[in-house]
Formats: sequence, C-alpha cells, structure tokens
Amino acid sequence: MKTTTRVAKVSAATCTAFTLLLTSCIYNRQSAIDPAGPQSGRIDTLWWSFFWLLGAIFLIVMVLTAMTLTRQHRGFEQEPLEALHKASEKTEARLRSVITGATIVSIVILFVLIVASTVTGKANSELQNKKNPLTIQVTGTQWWWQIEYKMGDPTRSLVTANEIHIPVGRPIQIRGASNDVIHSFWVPNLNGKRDLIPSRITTEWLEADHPGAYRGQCAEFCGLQHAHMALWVIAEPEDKFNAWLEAQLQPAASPRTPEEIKGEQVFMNHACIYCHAIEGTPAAGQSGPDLTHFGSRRGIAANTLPNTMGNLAGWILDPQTIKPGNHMATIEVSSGDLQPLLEYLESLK
Amino acid sequence: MRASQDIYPQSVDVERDVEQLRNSWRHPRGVLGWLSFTTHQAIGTRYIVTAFIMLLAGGIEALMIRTQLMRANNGYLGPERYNQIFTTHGTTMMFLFAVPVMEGMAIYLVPLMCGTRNVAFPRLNAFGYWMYLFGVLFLYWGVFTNTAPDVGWFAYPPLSGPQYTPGKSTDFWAQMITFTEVSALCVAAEIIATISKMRAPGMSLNRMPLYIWSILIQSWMIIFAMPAIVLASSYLLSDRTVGTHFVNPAEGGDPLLYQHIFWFFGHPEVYIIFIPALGFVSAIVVAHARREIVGYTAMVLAQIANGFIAFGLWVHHMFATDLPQIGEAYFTASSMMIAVTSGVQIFCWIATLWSGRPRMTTALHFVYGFIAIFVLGGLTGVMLAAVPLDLQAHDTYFVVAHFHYVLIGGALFPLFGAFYHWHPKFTGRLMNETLGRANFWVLFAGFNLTFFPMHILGLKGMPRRIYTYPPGMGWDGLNLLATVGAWIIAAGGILFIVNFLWSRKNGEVAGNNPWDADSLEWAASSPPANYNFEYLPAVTSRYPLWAPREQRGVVTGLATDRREALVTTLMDAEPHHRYILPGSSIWPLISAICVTIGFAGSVFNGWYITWGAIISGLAFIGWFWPKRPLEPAHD
Amino acid sequence: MTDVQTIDVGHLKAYDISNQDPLWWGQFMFVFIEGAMFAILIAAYFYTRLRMDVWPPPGDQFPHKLLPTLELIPLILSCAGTYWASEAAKKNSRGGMAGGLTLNIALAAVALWMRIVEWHSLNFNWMTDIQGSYVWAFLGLHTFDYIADLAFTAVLLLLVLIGRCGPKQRLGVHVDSIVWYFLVAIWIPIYVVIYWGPIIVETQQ
Amino acid sequence: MNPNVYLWTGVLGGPMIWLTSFEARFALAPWACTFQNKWALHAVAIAALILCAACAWLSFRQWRALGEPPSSPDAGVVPRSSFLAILGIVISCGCGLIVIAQAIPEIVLGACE
Repeated sequence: MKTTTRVAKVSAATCTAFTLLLTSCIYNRQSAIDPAGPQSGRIDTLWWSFFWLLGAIFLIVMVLTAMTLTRQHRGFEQEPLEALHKASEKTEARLRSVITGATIVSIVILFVLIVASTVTGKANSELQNKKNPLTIQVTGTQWWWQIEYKMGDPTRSLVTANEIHIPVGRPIQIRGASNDVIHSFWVPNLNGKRDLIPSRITTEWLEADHPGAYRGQCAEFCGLQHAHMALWVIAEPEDKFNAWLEAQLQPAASPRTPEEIKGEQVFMNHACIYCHAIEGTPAAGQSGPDLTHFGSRRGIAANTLPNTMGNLAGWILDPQTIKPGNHMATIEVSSGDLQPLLEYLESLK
Repeated sequence: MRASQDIYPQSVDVERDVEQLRNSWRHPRGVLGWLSFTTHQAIGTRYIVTAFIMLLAGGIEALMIRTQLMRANNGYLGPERYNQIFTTHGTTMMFLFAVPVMEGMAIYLVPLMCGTRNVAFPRLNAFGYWMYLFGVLFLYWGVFTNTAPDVGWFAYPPLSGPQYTPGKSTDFWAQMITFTEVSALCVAAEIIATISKMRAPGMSLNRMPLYIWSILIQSWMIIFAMPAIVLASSYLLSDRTVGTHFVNPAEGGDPLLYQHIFWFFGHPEVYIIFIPALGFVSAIVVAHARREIVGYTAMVLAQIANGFIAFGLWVHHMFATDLPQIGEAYFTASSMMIAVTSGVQIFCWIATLWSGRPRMTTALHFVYGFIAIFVLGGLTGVMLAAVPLDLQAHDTYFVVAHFHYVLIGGALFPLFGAFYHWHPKFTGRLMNETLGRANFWVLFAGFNLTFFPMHILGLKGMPRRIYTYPPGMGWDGLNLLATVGAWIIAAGGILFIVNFLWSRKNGEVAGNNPWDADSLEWAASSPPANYNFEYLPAVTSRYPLWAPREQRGVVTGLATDRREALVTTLMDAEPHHRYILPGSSIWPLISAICVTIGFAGSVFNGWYITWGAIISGLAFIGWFWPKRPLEPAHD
Repeated sequence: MTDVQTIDVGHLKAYDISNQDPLWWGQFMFVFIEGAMFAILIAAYFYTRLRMDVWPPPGDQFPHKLLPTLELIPLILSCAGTYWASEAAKKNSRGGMAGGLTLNIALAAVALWMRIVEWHSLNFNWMTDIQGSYVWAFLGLHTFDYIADLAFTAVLLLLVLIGRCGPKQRLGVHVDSIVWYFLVAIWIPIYVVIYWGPIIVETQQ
Repeated sequence: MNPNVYLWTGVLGGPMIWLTSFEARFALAPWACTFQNKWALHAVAIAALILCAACAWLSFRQWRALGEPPSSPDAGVVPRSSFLAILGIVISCGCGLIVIAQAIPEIVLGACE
C-alpha cells in the first residue's frame, strides 16, 4: 500500500515535471529570461545583475527595518527620550552620519547601474553595424501582422503574415509600421519591444543565436483583440532559410486533386478575394493577410489557433465567435463547398 | 467639548467667545443648508467618503479583471467588457480615488495642522468637491449606460480617435478628466494659499510639519502638471468632436505628441498621489515612534527634489517608441536619481524608528508594510529605468506589478495607516486595534500574493491588457495565484469596512490627543468644532504639542462674531492682518451645476460650451455679488 | 491665571489690499496654471512644426501682421488703466477705480475688436490643417480668458459705480489686475507664434 | 537686496536649472545625430553645472553670513534662514549631480545610436 502510493506519487511528480518540461519546450518560447540571441542575452545579463544587486539592497533594508522592532532603545536607555521626544545630540549626529553614508553608497550604486544600462544599450545598438543584414518590414494591423521581406530586387519581394523566418546568425532589421493604431512588436526571446506607430517608421535589430521557434505578441493595447495578435519568429540555419525563401517567392501552388481545384473555385467565387491575395490567382485583396503560402504557416487568425483543418473550418464558418470583433467577415459557405475550400487552402504550402 | 477657562489667559472671556464662535460657524439647516456647507471638515469628509466609494468601485472592477484572468481562455468577460472594465478600473483609481482622497485628507488636515479655522477659499473648496462629484457621476453614468470608455486610462490616439473608437465612450472619458482637473486645481490653489498665508504665528518654514511640506509640494506639482492633461484631453476631445488634427496622424498630427503631453502629466501624477502619502508616513512615524524625526532638513530636501525630478521622468513611459538613445538615457539617469531622494526618506524613517520607542499600533503596522512594499516597488522602478530592461518589461505584467507595489504600497498602505491614525480626530473614537491588525495582515498577505507573481508573469512574456491568454504559456498557475490573492485583498477591505462601522458606535472615546502626538490638529477637540480652535494656537517649536507648557501660546483679538482667521507672512509666519472667511453658500453648487451643463453637454453638442460658459459666468457673478450689508471694514 | 503666552492681533487690519492677501495668492495660482498651459501649447506647436516638411501647410495664407501689431498698443496701454484702478483700490479712491477700470475696458475692447477683425480674415479654420488647429486653439483659449476677465472687470466697474464696493470688492479690483497683466503678457509670445511663427519657421515646398 | 531672494534662488534655482538644461538636451538630442556632433549637448551640461554651482555658492554665502545658529534649535529668522541656506546648498549640489549622471550616456553613446 505504502509503496504503491509512493510509486504513484513519484510517477505523478515525474509526469508533472515532464509535462512542465515538455510544455516549456513546446510552447513557452515567449520569455524575456530565456534569451536566444545576442540582444536578449545582454538584456538577460543586465537583468540578473540588477536582480542580485537590488535584491541584496532590498534584503539589507528589510533586515534593518525588522531590527527597529527588536532593538527599540538599546544604547539609548539613559536618555530622557520619552520626556523630550528626542535623543541626545551625540545619537542624532551618529544617525545623521549613517544616513549620509547610506545616501552616498546609493548614489555610487546608481551611477554604476546607469553605466551598466547605457553600456548594454550601446552594445545592443552595435548590431546595426554588422555586415549582411536582412530587412523585414512588419506592419501592425488590427489584429494581425503583415510581414514583407524587402530584397534589393523588387521582383523578389515577399509578403506574408504572422510568421517571420530568419536565418540564424544574421542581423535582422525590423522596420516597424502601422496601418491603423499603435501596436508593439515584441519577441522577448530575441529582443525588447518596439512600437509600431502610424505615420512613422521605427526600427529594431535582432539576431538569433540558434535555431528555434520564438513566439511574440503585440504589447501595446490596440483594441478589442489585442490579446489575439501573436506571431512566430522561426530561426533556421542559412540554407534552410534560403530554401524557405525560394519556396515563398514562388506563386501559389496550383491545385492538383479535384477537391483542391473545386476549393480554388469556391475561394474565387466568394467574397474571400476582396480581402485576401493569393499570388498567381485573380485573388488580390489587400486588407487581409496574404494567403499565397497559407498552408505552410503555423497558425491562423494571427496565431489564435494552430493551423489545422478543423480549426480552419471553425474559423471560416464563424470567425466572430473565435475572435470577437475581428475584421474577417462571416462568409456563407455551403457544406459541400467547405471541405474543398479547406483542402485547397491547406495545400498552399 | 466646552473650553475651560483655566487653560486660557484671563484677559479673554472664553464663555462669550465660544458662544459667538458657535453661532458664527453654525451650519445652516435643511437639505439646502446641507448643500451649502463650506467648512473644511465637511468638505474634506465628503471628499474622503466619495473617494472611498470609488475605491470600492475600482476594487470590484479589479476583482472582475482578476476573475477573468484566473485561467486560460476564460469566458467570464468578453473582450469588449474586459476592455471597458480595465479602463474604468485605471481611470477610477487614478483620477477618482487616489488624487481626490489625498486632497480630501489635505482639506481636512491642513487647516488643523496649520492652526487656522478653514481653508483660504472655503467656497472654492465646496465648488471643487461638487465638480469632483459630478465627474464621478458623469463617468459612471457612461459605465451604467454601456458607454464606458474602453481605450485604457491613457487613451492613446489613434486608437482613441474618432476613426477607431466611434461613439461617445471616449468623449465621456476625456470630459471626466476635465471635471477632475478643475477639482484638483481648485484644491491645489487653496491649499497653497492656506499653507503659505494662514499658518499659526511662529510656524516658520523650518517648523512646518513634514506632512504640510509634502502637501505643499504636491499642490505645486498639480499646478504645473494638470495643465498638461487639460491640453491632452482637449486635444483628444476636439479631434473627436470638432475635427481638429492635433493628434491625428492622417493630417499631420502626431500620436507621440499626445504621449509626451499625457506622460508629462502622468508621471508627476504618480508623485502627486504618493508624496502626500509619504507625508502621512512621516506624521505617523513621529507620533508612534514617539520622537522627533531624524533628519528633518534632509526629509524636506528630499521631498522638494522629488517634486522637481518627477517632471523629468516622463519619457521612461515611451522607451519603446524609438526615440534617440541619448535622449532616452537622460531619462534613465533622472529616473535612477529619484531613487536617491526616495531612499533618503526611507533611511530617515528607519533611523527614527530605530532610535525611537515605537508603539506597535495598527497605523505603525501599515507604515512597516509600506516600507517593505514600497522599497520593493522602488527597486523594480530602478530596473524599469534602464532602457534595455524596460524594453523587455514595458507593457507586461512586470510593470503592472511594479506600479501596484508603488501605488498600493506607497499610497494605499500609508492612507490606511493615516486613517487609523486620524480616525479618532475625525470621529472622536479610536478604531479597533485587533481588527485593525487583522486588517493589515490580510491586506499585506493578499497584496503580495496578488502582485508578486506578476513580476514573474511579465518576465515570462505576459503582456498587459490582454483579456485572455492561451493555455500552455506557463502563465496559468501564477495567474490563479494572483486571482486568489485579489480575493484575499477583498477580504481585507471588508475587514476595514467592518472595523470602520463598528468603531463609529463602539470605538473607545479618544479625547483630544490619544497618541500623545506632536502636531496642532491634536490640540483641537475630537471631532474638531467647526471653528477648529477656540483661540488659534501660536507655535514656538517644530513639535508644538511636545513643547513645554510655558512655551505654548494662543492668539487673541480675532473677532468671534464672524468667521475670521489670521493671515501670516510666508517665511516666518508673523501675524500680518486679519481675514474674513466667507460663510455657507449655495453658489458653489449652482456654479458647479452650470459648469457641468457646459462640460457634459459639449460631449453631445459643441454649442453647449458657449451656453455653459454664459450660464457659468452668470453663476460666478452671483457668487461674487456683494451681500448686504457689506462686510465691515476696519481700516 | 495661566502661563500661556498670548499674541493679541486685535489691532491688525481686517483687510489688506496687497500681495499679502490669500486671495492674491489664489489668483496668482490661476496665473501659473494658465501660464503652464500656454507654455505647453507653444512647445507643442514647435514640436509639431519640426515634424512637418512644409510649413505653413500649403494653402494657408500668412496672417496679416499690421493689425495684430497695432493691437498691441491698446492692449499694453490697458495695463495702465488696470494699474491706476488697483492703486486706487488700495487708497479707497472710488473715482480712481472707476476711471482705471473704464480705461482698461475701453482699450481692451478696442484690442479685442482688432483681433476679431484679423481673425475673421484668416483663410483657414481649425479643421483645415494642423496649423489651423493650433492657431485657433491659441486664439480661442486666449480670447476666451480675455472675454471672461473683461466680463469680470465690467462687473467690478458696475459695483464701483453703484457704490457697492467694500474692502472685499476693492481687493477684487487689485487682484483682478494681476490676471490682466498676465493675459497681456502671455499674449505677446502667442502673438509672435501666430503672426510671426509661420515666417520665422517657414519652409517652402 | 533682500536675503530671502538669495535664499529662494538657492533652493529653487538648482532644480529649475537642471530641469531646463535637461529639456534642452533632450530636445537637442535628435540634432546631435543630424550634425554628427555632441558638443551642443556637452555645452548645455557644462553651463548647467556652472549655474548649479553658482546657486550652491549663493546659498553657502548666505549660510556663512548667518554665522553659528543660536543654541535654541529653531527660533526666529536666523535658524529659518540657515535652514533654507542648507536646503539650497544640498539641492544645488544634488542637481549638479543629476546633470553629471545624465552626462554619462552623453559620453558613452554615439550621436546616432
């Protein structure tokens, strides 16, 4: 009985630990203290230095405060404190010099922190001097991200949404813009945030040290669906990234199966085309995310849901329940048309 | 309480003077009379009561927020309702609770501590209260008619602009700001005039109680900070209603300009809230550690410096907007330097407690709680001052944790302490100490349980102002903990209310000075008479009630058959001339109603500004129109 | 008999028409509030201007400068009327107060008329563009205060004329003067910004 | 001149100088990049330091002129003046310190970073 409980307990604990580990591997890639690039790495170092130094100060102050409770008037016994409500001139002078000393020490510490903060800021801005940068324009829109890769050659420009692929070890310049209200681009594992402000272009530099998928989220309140405006940054080795880029630069894959062909017709015959573009087809709407390579992306509705056929069906049939207030119109799709449409969209790898 | 002849000089006829004072300071009867009170105790009490009701409202909103965030993908509140509630929560707490409650306490305490009979402009004082009350009603009218603002308490354009938030909700918000501005500015002006010109004879600048210094500095900050929010909210309102382009990016306006102006007000606002609270702490520490403050000059110095530096911090709310790095780093330096001036005050309090003989009352409990929480909040503030750290922590739950530590720790805990400390003065009865301690510990535990986990949540990437979050982000457990903590805070709040209600009837009768405290308000009876003092006190020490009896003095020769006070000089508080204070008046209410018609109407139709101005002008003329007979002149 | 010291203030004046009175301080606060607001508005004007490539925005005429400049003359002279009235208030001279206030109102009304004539000739309004918004904000806010204080001065004059001017009303006359000095003084930078600003910081397309 | 004017200049001068110089430096920061030169920023900082020192000196002179405060802790004009003078000295020095603190990023960072 006892051993059984113990085994059960141990296995439960292991299970929990494992689950925690697993979830942290799979999902929890949106953390400021889990750096995956030089920028966030330096901030992480700065954070822990602040944490230990200021934590020590906090402890000292707390211990001193607690001691006021215990040593109420040791050493001040002889003074007629109660009658005069003040200690002797000697005690006052002693206390004053302690306060002065503490103040001078705090000034010195804060000067050190100012230097540390400034030097970190400077080091982080050095990235823009590194060679061979890649420029990506991120445009915030209520409530999704438009991503544009600006190559030197305009024919090789690429528009996608809610998912950024970057090569590992190459500096990335994020040019931030906004179509409507202020948003904020934030991928904590790579760097701090940068606001996207209408009528301005803001820039941020980041770089990934090792491959991985890093989640980011809009950090400036931008209206109803501020909570559902996420994006993925996927860092890949250079060759894998180039392959991805080449694939993305192609027009949309032509439908192959009869289902997919029917699906394409369904798409073209419905209102979808007023908002969405699919390169290589007549669909050229601009107000919604570009769907040319929709099937290759991880999430739908700005990563509100994972990109599965079931989720997509739910999203198309009733977007306002999944993400209330979003700008996707509800479109009547007959039951016979839905499956082909899903197959077609998911085939757009 | 009847004044006894033996504590006053024989040259005066105490019986007659008290009789006359009672007559001349008597409140008018009836509903109309109640609406025309102008004594500072009545107005101060109204402010405090209204503000505490707002604290309750804001607290209920906070509970709704926490309940929604209890678990991932919770469906308790939808996005629309959630956005309305967090906006109303922030707005209520900042504009309708924190600032007004500090002002209410000041209105009540400043004339008593300064040793005078009323604030300098009693009718303006009443007017300020009515404007505040109408602001409250205006915002909550919007809330209950489902036009609650939903763009955050900061209302950044263009989200708050006409294009992205049509309808009236944001107009309600912006105009509510106007109401509270008017109220705050009225109070600030009269507090400055009272402190500068109506201190008891002998209360020179170096003898002013630290609370009086803090509220003086706070009032000056209001004078310089509030005009910025006047402009910000007017920009927003006129862009929305009459089509100007101040902050409309489509037409050459700049949304960042709004942020600059808003935070030029918004950062000092935080200090406007907690500088008076630091004054409470000083008063409580001195009274309950039973000794003079260590480093009076350093305390005053730190407060003045705080007041100035607070105006040089605003850009640290805007580090993510891509300003030049040198420009941002200036604000890093000033934001860190303000930690020194706050630190000096903490050191002085600890030294005072260290070398004093602290009496562990509930008020002092709250001071200890304040030190623990506020120091932690201050230190996370130092972290946020560093640009690189702020870029990660900005707009995350780390910031939510930080400013709740600073504002609840730095303002609400001292406020509760102050309430326990001054409750006997307000009502004549002490609050229950056992319940008080329970109240403190429940609040303290609940507070830390709610807000400490938020630091970690922020670092783990949880942004602010999201109405829900997906499972598996590693946020679930901490959010649940925070929600449990929020409910514990609510329990603490209930304990406070129970204690307050219980003590009204059953509290121990306090007498004039239950704590054997040092400052002048404890020389008045509890609760104070409408005229505060039979004879205004004269001061010969920084701690007048601790001075030996032979050094105490009183002022004689003021008329008692009308409301008269003494004007003294700014620096040394030497008697200068006598000053006739106005009595009760209904005009403040009438004027406030007229101004409200203009303000509230303008949300619906711009012409109301004109009509409102005209009727308000008429009301103000009525207010100032000389009564017959003209007050006698003695010169 | 007690040992408490007494300070007898019975001999002090019951009013003092000077800057020692709390009312003067209250009015002074009002001046600070308004001054801070206009200062921020002026700073915002230049902030906005620095962000624009072309200034003034195309289509906006340059404001005429003759009339507004002439307007400064009655405006500044009106301060003399205010000063006269406030000194007379201290001396309790009813004639002086009436004369000073009348002079003040008359000159201020002339200046106001000139301002409105010029205002009327602007070819843009608050909705036209960003410069329009600022110019109308400056003019609107200042003129609002101006008219409000003029109305208050008129009430004071009325009280003086009908003889209901006790010490409190005389204090009002004195205290009103600092508001008027302020309104005149703050108009000068506003005048520079509105009428000379577009020329000083102009850029052509 | 009225010594009170000097005293108030000492107390309020330092913070005002700091605040003004700070706003000026903040407003000039974008121009430092345009002209690739930070001398204007340094110049404002140095001017502010000198003025803060002047305020401190003004207060110090007042304080010295008052001589030893009388033994009674806080009675009368002399202790009050000496209180304000000490406030002035420390506040002015403190404001100078903030000017220096703000010079750290000015020196460390490039004009355009």
